[in-house]
Amino acid sequence: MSSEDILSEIRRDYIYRLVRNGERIDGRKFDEYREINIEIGPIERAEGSARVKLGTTDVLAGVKMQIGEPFPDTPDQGVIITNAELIPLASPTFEPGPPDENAIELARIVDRGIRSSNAIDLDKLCIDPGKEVWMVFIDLHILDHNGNLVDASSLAAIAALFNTKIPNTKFGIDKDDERLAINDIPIATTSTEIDNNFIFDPCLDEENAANVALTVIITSKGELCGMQKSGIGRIPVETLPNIIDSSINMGEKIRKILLKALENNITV
Amino acid sequence: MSSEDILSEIRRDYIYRLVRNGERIDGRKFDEYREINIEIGPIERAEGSARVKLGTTDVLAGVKMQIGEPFPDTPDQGVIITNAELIPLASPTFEPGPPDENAIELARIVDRGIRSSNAIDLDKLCIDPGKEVWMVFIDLHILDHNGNLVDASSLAAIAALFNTKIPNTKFGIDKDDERLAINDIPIATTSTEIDNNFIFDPCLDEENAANVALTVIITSKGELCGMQKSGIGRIPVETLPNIIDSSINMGEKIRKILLKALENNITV
Amino acid sequence: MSSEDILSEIRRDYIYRLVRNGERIDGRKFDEYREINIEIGPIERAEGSARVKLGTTDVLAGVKMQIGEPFPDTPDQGVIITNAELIPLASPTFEPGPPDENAIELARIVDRGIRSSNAIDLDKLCIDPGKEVWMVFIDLHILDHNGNLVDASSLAAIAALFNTKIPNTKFGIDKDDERLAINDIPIATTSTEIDNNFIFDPCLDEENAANVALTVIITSKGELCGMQKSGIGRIPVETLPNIIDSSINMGEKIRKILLKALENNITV
Amino acid sequence: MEIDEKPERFIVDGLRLDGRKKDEIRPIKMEAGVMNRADGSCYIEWGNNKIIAAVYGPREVHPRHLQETYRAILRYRYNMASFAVDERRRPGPDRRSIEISKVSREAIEPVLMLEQYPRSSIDVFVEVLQADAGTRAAGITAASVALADAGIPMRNLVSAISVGKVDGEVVLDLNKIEDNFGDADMPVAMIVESGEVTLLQMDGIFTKNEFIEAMELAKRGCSQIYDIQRDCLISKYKKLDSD
Amino acid sequence: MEIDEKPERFIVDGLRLDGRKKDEIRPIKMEAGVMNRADGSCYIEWGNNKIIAAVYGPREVHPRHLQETYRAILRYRYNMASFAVDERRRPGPDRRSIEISKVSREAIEPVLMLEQYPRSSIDVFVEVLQADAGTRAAGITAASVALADAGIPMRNLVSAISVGKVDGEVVLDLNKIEDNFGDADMPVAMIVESGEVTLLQMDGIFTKNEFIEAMELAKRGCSQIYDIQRDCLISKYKKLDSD
Amino acid sequence: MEIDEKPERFIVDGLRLDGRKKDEIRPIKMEAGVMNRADGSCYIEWGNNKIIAAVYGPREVHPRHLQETYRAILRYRYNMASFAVDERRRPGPDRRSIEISKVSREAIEPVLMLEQYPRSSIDVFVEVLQADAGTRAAGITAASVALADAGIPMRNLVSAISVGKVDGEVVLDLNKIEDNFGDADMPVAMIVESGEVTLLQMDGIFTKNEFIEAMELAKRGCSQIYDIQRDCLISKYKKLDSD
Repeated sequence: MSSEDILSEIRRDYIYRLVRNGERIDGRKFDEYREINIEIGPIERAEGSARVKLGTTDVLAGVKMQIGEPFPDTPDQGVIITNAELIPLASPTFEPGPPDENAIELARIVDRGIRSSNAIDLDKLCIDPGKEVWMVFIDLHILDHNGNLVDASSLAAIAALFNTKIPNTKFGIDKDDERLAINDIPIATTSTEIDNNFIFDPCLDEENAANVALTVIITSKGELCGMQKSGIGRIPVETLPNIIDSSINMGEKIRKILLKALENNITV
Repeated sequence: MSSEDILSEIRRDYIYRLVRNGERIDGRKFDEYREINIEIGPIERAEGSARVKLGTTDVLAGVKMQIGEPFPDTPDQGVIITNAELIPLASPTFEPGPPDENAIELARIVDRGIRSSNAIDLDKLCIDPGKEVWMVFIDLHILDHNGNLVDASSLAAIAALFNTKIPNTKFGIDKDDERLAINDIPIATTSTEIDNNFIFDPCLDEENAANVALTVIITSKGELCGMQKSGIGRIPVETLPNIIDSSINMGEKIRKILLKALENNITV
Repeated sequence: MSSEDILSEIRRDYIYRLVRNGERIDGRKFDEYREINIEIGPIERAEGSARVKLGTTDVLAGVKMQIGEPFPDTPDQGVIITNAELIPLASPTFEPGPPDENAIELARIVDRGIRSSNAIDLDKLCIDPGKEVWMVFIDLHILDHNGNLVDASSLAAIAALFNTKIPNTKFGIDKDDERLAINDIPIATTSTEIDNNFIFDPCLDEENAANVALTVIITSKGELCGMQKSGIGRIPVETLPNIIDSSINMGEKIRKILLKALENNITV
Repeated sequence: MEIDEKPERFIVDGLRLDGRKKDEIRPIKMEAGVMNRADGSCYIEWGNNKIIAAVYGPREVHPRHLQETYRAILRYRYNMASFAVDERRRPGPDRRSIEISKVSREAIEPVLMLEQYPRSSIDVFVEVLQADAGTRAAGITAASVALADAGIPMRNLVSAISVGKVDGEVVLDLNKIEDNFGDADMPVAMIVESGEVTLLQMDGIFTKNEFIEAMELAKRGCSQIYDIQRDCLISKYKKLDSD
Repeated sequence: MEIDEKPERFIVDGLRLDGRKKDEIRPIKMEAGVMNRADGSCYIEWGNNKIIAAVYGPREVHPRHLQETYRAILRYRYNMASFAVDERRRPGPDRRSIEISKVSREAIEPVLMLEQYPRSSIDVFVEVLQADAGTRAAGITAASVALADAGIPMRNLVSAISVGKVDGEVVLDLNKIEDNFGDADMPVAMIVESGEVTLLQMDGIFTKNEFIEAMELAKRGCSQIYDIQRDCLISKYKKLDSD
Repeated sequence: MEIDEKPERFIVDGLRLDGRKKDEIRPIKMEAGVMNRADGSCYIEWGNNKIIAAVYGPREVHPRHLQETYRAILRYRYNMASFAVDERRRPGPDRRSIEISKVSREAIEPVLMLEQYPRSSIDVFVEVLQADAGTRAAGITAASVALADAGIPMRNLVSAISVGKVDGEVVLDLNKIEDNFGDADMPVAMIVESGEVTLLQMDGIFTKNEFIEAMELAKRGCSQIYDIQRDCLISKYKKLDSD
């Protein structure tokens, strides 16, 4: 075992001991998030953008729109493409190259929440049925990875969409630029299992100490619009209802934080 | 030398000794094929399909058709694209990834037989000259590799083409779906050199023991419509006429087996 | 240190000692080029071609033209695409595979000279504004690498362009094939720093011994139309004017050699 | 191109369009030990899904730097033949199959005793030859049997199935049209004995109560799948005995 | 798509279209130590450029065969976010970013004491979050500060800026429209103290005299950039002290 | 785009369209030792084919895991310049060149004494600068000379040529239009001395008798090629002597 492995073993034991006593390394409660910081529209050149910090986890979401062809089976709907880049700037464990399975899983979970909740009204993104529709590219640029990328990325994505203006004029469409219509605010809430407890918004050390994470995405109405178990652990069926209760609760709180950030942004 | 190499050396010697006595490890004659098993149409979702077993060698061919643009130099002809996947399920020596030189060679030999024999009437696959033609994708999925993939794949390909229906209705062409017209039945026959004898339908051990293989593809009329020498061995010129005689003979026999399988399939 | 490293260290010392005495390994002056050999049009099948030898450095440039779409921001201009292949035939240090950073840098420097000098009149390459323009592919095939690929490649590229005929008839355009109009003859001149001296047209040993190279590209009017510092060395600002004077001087001489080669070619 | 359309109703008179009840699974055929070269294998037909799972290992790891000192690594490759779906897909992994491979590996790994084979690999290959809905659950189910067939030490089998929602009702084992046009899809893998979930994904919309109902249905479904897996392995061994 | 057009004139009454004088640089904000995971970092806003540079190392080299026995290797990755420019770019390196990464690495390497860390690597990552003109110069400038912030031994800072020509006149620090439609662009990196150039590229047309004038301007520009870099590092250390 | 068309007849009054007889080869120029860096090389002009073959080795194998303990490995890369054919081809290997590289390697390997250089590699690079028909045969022919020029121990030279069928008649050394529109094409490589075939491919249609006739023609063709190869090597050594 390398000295690094031993250190991480000690750290792991410490985290487990704390959790057994109802505590966490940074003093949070089991269902408490780190400080959430949402910056709306930092990238003026994008159609929409938002930067979200969960503690020191730092994600920048940019939205670009282009005109393209619809899929043959949905000729009158716009297209969403979600992509995540785990750039090596964000963590010593990220390597340059095409997205690996973790980046792909991350992008697909974020995508699932937006799609299942119908957050974007795809019908309104049709320009010429069967021929031209808006393509909405949601690009997640992970800047600093200190745990719980899923919740930070999901939040950055929906915040960026709220900030998005359809670039009609840039593409020669005879209409003013207009806000992208947003129907719902899906919020991803991720918890991780340590000593049979599910603790929310794990920081990186907690994430590494745990074997399994569960993401539950919550609509504005408090419904589930996406789930993903990740990691090699097992989840007892009977624990699921409690996790979901907490997720619904957390989703509500985070949504309020987002709405406040959007409000502040508009008034400024 | 690893113990595995030694074992294979012993195995090789054994095969050579047998052949010197006119025998083969599984008791076959030099120009005898393993049991040929042809299942027509196992993949209902494909336009055509066939699964061929040569002993335990197991190949699944699927045919899909799409509408695409013709090549500029043949504006009124359909397009054939043949692809082979040596998926790692089929052999411990196959690795995931894009087709390597063996997969490419395999696909190109199969393709050569179909193309040179004019098995498919490409003129009939033109929809709108210069603009729209049928593209026939022949995909070879190797499931179990126990030697002589070339003959098994070639047989699976032509069997699948026989089973193919042009999906007119699916692509909005105002015609009933119709059988793909097949003009010829090219049969690939491969033999491998062991101790100056050419033995047909080599099993994997024989294939590994030999240095050189020769594939001869035979049309329904008994002509040659494709050849490929494969492997680092040398073939004395004077042995070629005999090999070709055997190939013509074998081609005839295998073609009958295929026709019988097709007949059984139709009556069912 | 490997014996090869030691050898190259000794070689390096030798080169430095020579330069300190105002000499070079092959007896040239600091601003003297190796023998320049230009063959015009060796590849009849290309629209234009030229093969340039700088001593034993050997580069073949081929120009092919195709009809394609213009870029959206220059709807009435043709397109230049420059590509360099450092094929493993040319040097034991070149490996097969997609262009690496050295091949990309080389292609981009050559491209820069042609583009900045407006050597090709892109406006004349428009066929149907916004829809069809000529695409000029300049492909650099490095055959023997003995130093100073930049100057050899740049010279081969412009020589090949001079030799280029627009293939109107081949693409069904109702005009005779005609010479590509060339407005300028940019000449790249590269020098490399050894012991604070900048020596031109470095051979491979000199290139390896030096830390930094500077390419200055010179138009027919004696202006600068491209520069590139390459390598990890530093260049004192005050040395630049002298280098540029030499480059302007060298550019003039090389341009004459090219013009002579073109003249000889036409009279033949 | 003609596209299947969303039916007006998915459930008529308590029966689904293919005649099943809401908690009924599609017909399943499963056979172990079907491949010659692989160390273990399983062929499954589940509805119109046709899938082969094969296992190689424990074996030496290539490339070597992937080796782990104290345990075997598990690799899982979910792949679809290019002719398995209506529109030909380009061969090779896409984003969907990469995600499925990851979550399937994580669904299987909990039951394997990887610490018994340090420095080696266990490789699971799942080939979807024809795809109906529910291929990842069918793949995991078959992979689990193929691992047992290969004699890889396992604490338990993993059984998987999908539950979903159509016409506002929770149903078991979605077929293709229910999957394409339904309101929710939730693939679940479980260790039936312990009631532990090893795969859980969901898209579409569930209320909390629907989720609980769906999970209950999934549990019962997995239990049926488990019985089929066990029978398949028993008949394999019986066949071996009688050979 | 609407395309920005070349303005009739770039300089009116001695002032550029954004109100700057010919030798005036755009507003710059620079902050060191902004990232948590990286060993050193710097965020820079330069005009409308928004760029993060981060440094990891000295650290072990992967893959191992890239190790050098007597020195550290320097790697430099210039990357642009897909949303950084007007038209979305596909993620991943293109030919332009590969060339910029190479010349930027060669611009930084002369000041690093790589021989102090045999067998290790120092990795510089420059992420362009929003691109105006001059991203490579801004990236090198920020990378230099990030390296200092990481405590990598350096002989000096490297400072970079672009000079160019518009309306036939040599100007400092091109903005986007000047870069797109101007007559020449020349990014320069320097060690200000020694007056040595570590990056020099040029496209467009310069006479020799214009080049000399441009180089003079670049020198003065780099000197200003150097002051901003130094101030940024000082305020970082002050902040550390006061914490 | 204008496309060459199939001529009405390929053979008129016993002569082919380029004036050759049925068993006549195109003009060939061959020169060994033409490259400076490579250990051995050969430039060939064969009809309008222009091809360089170069050899490096025996040399250390990279990457190391490709090494073989008891013999050298042979690598063979057939590549076509993007401007070598009428329509520009994208640089890099395609399926055709990968197959040609494989069968060409297998055509050359039988004459090499690879066991003399364990753990090393011999690398053959064939660059088609301009392509007429018969590039693989010309490449093998040139590669064989380049290997001899590099001093690689060989049991024999390999000589190659293509035979085919036009207007129902078997002809030697197809040119481009015969290759594109003819009835059959069969590239053959041989060890002339022993009468052994080391490359044999065929497409199109041959009866058995036509095949036998074609093979006879190929033998005679290879024999002529062999003489040219030998002369080329002799004049190389003569030149060395006289230098």
